[in-house]
Amino acid sequence: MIPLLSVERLVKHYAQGGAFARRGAVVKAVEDVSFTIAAGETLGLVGESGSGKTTVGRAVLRLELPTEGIVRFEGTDLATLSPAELRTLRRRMQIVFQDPFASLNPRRTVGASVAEGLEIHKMLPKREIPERVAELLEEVGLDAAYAHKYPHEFSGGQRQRIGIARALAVEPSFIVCDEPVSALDVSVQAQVLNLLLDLRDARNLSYLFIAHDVALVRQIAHRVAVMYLGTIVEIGPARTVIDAPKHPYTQALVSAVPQPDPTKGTARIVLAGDPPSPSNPPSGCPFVTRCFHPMKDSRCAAQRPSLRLVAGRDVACHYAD
Amino acid sequence: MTPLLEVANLNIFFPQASGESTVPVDDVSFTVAAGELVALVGESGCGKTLTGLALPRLLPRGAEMGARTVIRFRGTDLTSLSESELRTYRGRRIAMVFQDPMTSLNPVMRVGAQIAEAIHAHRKVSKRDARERVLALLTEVGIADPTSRIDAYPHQLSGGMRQRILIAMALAAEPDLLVADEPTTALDVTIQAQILELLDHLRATRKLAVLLITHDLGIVAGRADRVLVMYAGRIVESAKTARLFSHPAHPYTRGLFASIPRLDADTTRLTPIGGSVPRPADWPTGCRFHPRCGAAIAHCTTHRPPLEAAGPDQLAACWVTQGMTK
Amino acid sequence: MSRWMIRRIAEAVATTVVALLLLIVLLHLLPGDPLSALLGDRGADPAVRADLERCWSSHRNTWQSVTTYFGCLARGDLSYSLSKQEPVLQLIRERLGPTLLLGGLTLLIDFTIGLALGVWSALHPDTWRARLISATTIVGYTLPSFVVGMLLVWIFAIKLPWLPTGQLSEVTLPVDSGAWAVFADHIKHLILPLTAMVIATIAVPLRQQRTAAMTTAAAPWVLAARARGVRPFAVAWRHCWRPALTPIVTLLGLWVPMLVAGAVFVESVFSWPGMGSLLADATFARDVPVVVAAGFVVIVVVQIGSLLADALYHIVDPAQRST
Amino acid sequence: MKSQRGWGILLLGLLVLLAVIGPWVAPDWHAMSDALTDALLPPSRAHWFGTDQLRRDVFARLAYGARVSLVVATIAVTVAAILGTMIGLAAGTAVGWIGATVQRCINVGLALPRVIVLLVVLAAVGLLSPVALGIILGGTGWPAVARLVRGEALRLREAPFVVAAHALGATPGRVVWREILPGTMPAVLVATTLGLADAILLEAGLSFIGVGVKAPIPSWGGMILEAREQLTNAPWLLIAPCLALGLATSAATLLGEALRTSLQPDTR
Repeated sequence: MIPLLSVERLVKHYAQGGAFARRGAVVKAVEDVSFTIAAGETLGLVGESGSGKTTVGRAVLRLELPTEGIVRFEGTDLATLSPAELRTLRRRMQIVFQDPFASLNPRRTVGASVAEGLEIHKMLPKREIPERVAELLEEVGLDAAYAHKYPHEFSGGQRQRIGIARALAVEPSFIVCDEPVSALDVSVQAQVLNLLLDLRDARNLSYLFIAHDVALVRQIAHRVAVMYLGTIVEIGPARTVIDAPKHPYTQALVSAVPQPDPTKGTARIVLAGDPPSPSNPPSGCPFVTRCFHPMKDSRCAAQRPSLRLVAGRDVACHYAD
Repeated sequence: MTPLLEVANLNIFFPQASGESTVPVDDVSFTVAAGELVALVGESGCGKTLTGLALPRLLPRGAEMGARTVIRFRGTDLTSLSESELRTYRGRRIAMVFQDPMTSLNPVMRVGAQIAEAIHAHRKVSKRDARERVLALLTEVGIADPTSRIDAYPHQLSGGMRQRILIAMALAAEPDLLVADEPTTALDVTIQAQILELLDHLRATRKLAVLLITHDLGIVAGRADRVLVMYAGRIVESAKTARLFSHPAHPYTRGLFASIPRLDADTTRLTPIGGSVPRPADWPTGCRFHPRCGAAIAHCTTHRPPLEAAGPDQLAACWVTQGMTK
Repeated sequence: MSRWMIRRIAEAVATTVVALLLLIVLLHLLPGDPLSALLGDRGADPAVRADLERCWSSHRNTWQSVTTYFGCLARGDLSYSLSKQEPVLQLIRERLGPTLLLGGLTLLIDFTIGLALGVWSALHPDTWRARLISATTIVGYTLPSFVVGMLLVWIFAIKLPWLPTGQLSEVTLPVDSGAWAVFADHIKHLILPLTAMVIATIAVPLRQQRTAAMTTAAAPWVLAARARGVRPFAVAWRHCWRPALTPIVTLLGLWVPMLVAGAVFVESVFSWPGMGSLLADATFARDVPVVVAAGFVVIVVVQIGSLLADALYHIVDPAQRST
Repeated sequence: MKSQRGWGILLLGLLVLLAVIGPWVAPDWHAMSDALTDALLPPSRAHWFGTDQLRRDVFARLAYGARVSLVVATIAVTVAAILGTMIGLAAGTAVGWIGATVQRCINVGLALPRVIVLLVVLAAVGLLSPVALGIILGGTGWPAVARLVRGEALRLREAPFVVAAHALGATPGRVVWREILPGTMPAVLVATTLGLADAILLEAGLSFIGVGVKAPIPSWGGMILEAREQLTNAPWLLIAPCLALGLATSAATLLGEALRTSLQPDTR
């Protein structure tokens, strides 16, 4: 069966500075990332800032051109599409952003923002649009009358719902959720998370769910990919990976999640130092500079480990078992 | 035992031209004992940051404190002190660490000089001694290679290192109380773990009292001695940490726990609190949580619940937990 | 640093050349033939015409005219003034000094007193003094420099005849006057034009500095400094003023070109023998060779000014310095 | 801030009023009185602001000058706003070398002192009609607008709501037209209002040095130039045009500053 989305050996490098800049450092944001997402499946993409997870999300939608690699949506290589064909395909793949304040045009009404996709793809006759917008607003748990208001009249959680309604308008089958709840208050996060779950079930949606919070991803994702310095270090079923991580970085990441339970005094792994700069990554294993694995040796510094199957998930570590 | 810090009836309000004023912090009272770690937990806009700023009286322009407010530090009421007297408390007795390490450091000043400033502000020391002292502080907060970092500018350091610098700066004048306002929120999880470990270590070695202001119940667990839960400008629950996590009394506290994804959860769905956090300008009457509360009764909409015992070492401001029924 | 400097200088040279190129092309795009238009009835003298044709031509195409003029420039030949009957280079040599003196002093005052007042009013926003400063700068900003100059002349030279109305020095000053007398005479002539220039230009740096200082005064690091007990003066100096200097210096480069307009009009009011009044007079006389050459020199001076501003920016901003 | 805007609108309204009906109310602006004694009269009931050395009514010239000033400045800011917005948008939204090249052009435009370009053009073509002068002023005023628009466009280009429009399948043209351009408009409006003051000042300045509006059309700058000759014996000639100029520029500045404050996003 063809997966809904497949990403093969995705690479994204940025030149630092503008078009006329002198030859400068190259930021290696994404290095050789591959994964697939099936229809109705949610893949969680976890990593810290600078790990390249947002870049992967944008490159998958071709909002940024990959340096190398192939992104296939329903079997079609996106790179082979003309700009017009790509725009047509955009109906099928959408994005929800992190910042609920910047993700809506402050000068347009909520209704106009939600209707934008309907207009672009001429999905409905003009006079039927307001009715559809009202339905969409109600589907995400908002009052239909809000269509005439402006974004600044809403709270963060409400704005995030509006952003979701805008994405749903074009009836996509796949949505990139780029940290959709991390800017929200704790008590509101759960509301939006539940909404995304309900929509997934009702519309058989697939998500690429980008987040830095492992516990959150465990809650919503079927499978999880852990990124470090532009590469996937561990990928597999969400609970398998998070409940018993095999890559040292995943182990540290999971153990660092603050858990609201004082009785569970698990041993914390505190990594030393900062992640290296993506413009100057270490040769060999990207995690070698902070790795605490007892068997770490010169091979780790010299040779980049590739993903291999260990205990039901793929791990990029020479010594994981 | 007299507490190190005693805050009573803290009221902070912004007088408006129209005569009415918003009251982002409303009648907050608590104490911090020497060496104790008290956590002040709440969501954005609940008044927890203003409460922290009020302690060394660093409120923003336009904010005023109520006449009944008492902030007693080691027996001295800080509300009665002049600006220059306060300066001998700021940094020296009560030090602060802020949320954003990117903007809390002066970008055009070397980090060593900024730490030394905190030493010079309170002691007469020679430049050389101050530099020695700064180097020792940098070592203490875990900065590798302090001799090369002391002359760095903030932009040359990572977020985690800048937060260490801010902590070194706070420790420079040997304070008794550290007010840490969301000290790890802007940091990545693995760096957050480093900073929390550092705070634990410093507290143990220096016998430092800490008021930890945060929205994250996760970092409070297993770290704080006591927890104060704030909602809409008021303290709604206060308890020993273990008690709060095992038996949360206030519906808001319970709602918060149910909203947090946990690593050991079996279900996929969370149980959120409905509605959204109100803004200070439109805070509800009575119990301010009542519009979002599943247990609310008619009495809650009109009468403000007092903070009363709800269990051992536990206070909660809720009519329902206090035995009132429909 | 040095690599950056070389790049920046190359950029300034390129900008200057392109700017001059644009001016010359613009001249050729305008209706009419520049040479015969500017010669008018003065074109009778074949010697003058020949002198002019070295650099200006009526019968060549745009590209040839550009190369001809740039060739002249390369030889250090700025052509011949029709109205003053003098080589342009000679004129500019005489006029550059007074302009640099007036402009430089204006810049100096704007960027010392102006910045100091800006910071002061940022730190004391609700006082009557700050409001007075603010009101005065609005008046200075909105009144044209030449109006300010005229009013000054009317008050201090005509109603109260304390100061001379213009020129660089008194023609009646005895030739054998001592150095001190000559100096005092220069100062007396400088006061009114300088005052007019400062009043007309100080508002921009002052207001920008005030805005910048108000922004930094609200910065978290200022709160952090107060929280560690730093003295108010040190907070104002090290944590408000120093960081607020960076955005000001970036604006300095943009601001120098604006000074030119002030110079043209103020110098005209006071018959100050500088580049500004030279440009104004030459334009009035439609003396194109002088206007283009003087304009070119002004552009070069402005470019040098921006260059220095950028270098200064690199010095005050550590984030720039390390790249 | 409200009061600032109010004052700005009031003053500007007064000037427009002066420009529209002033020349109807006042005597003919170029009529010279026959009586030789009518030269350089101080203000009186018959001549509100006195008469000049050519025995013309100063109020009439002032009112007609307002027309000239406003026409020149309005044309100038309109031309500058349109050119600046187009060029700034191109620099801010075009990718790769095109955007970078347009940006270089803006930088050259900014480095060229506006007055120098104007003087070169005026030296070549001589005195101009108000409309032509306005167009030329506008043609030199665009770089400041373009710089602002480019900055706004660069900022907006990265804004999530613009990325969202791309993701919805909007064409690049639609994104620029519907999402980016409206976002730059407040900045353009502020720059245009402030630019009005600059244009009024420049026109007056050029007329003051005798290279602006074609004589004998009255212009405030030209009137100040004429007043300069009579400074010792008829100082009132100076007051009226200076006052008018000051009012015009402060009206535009007040309005611009008020707009800047009220249109700043996120302060609402």
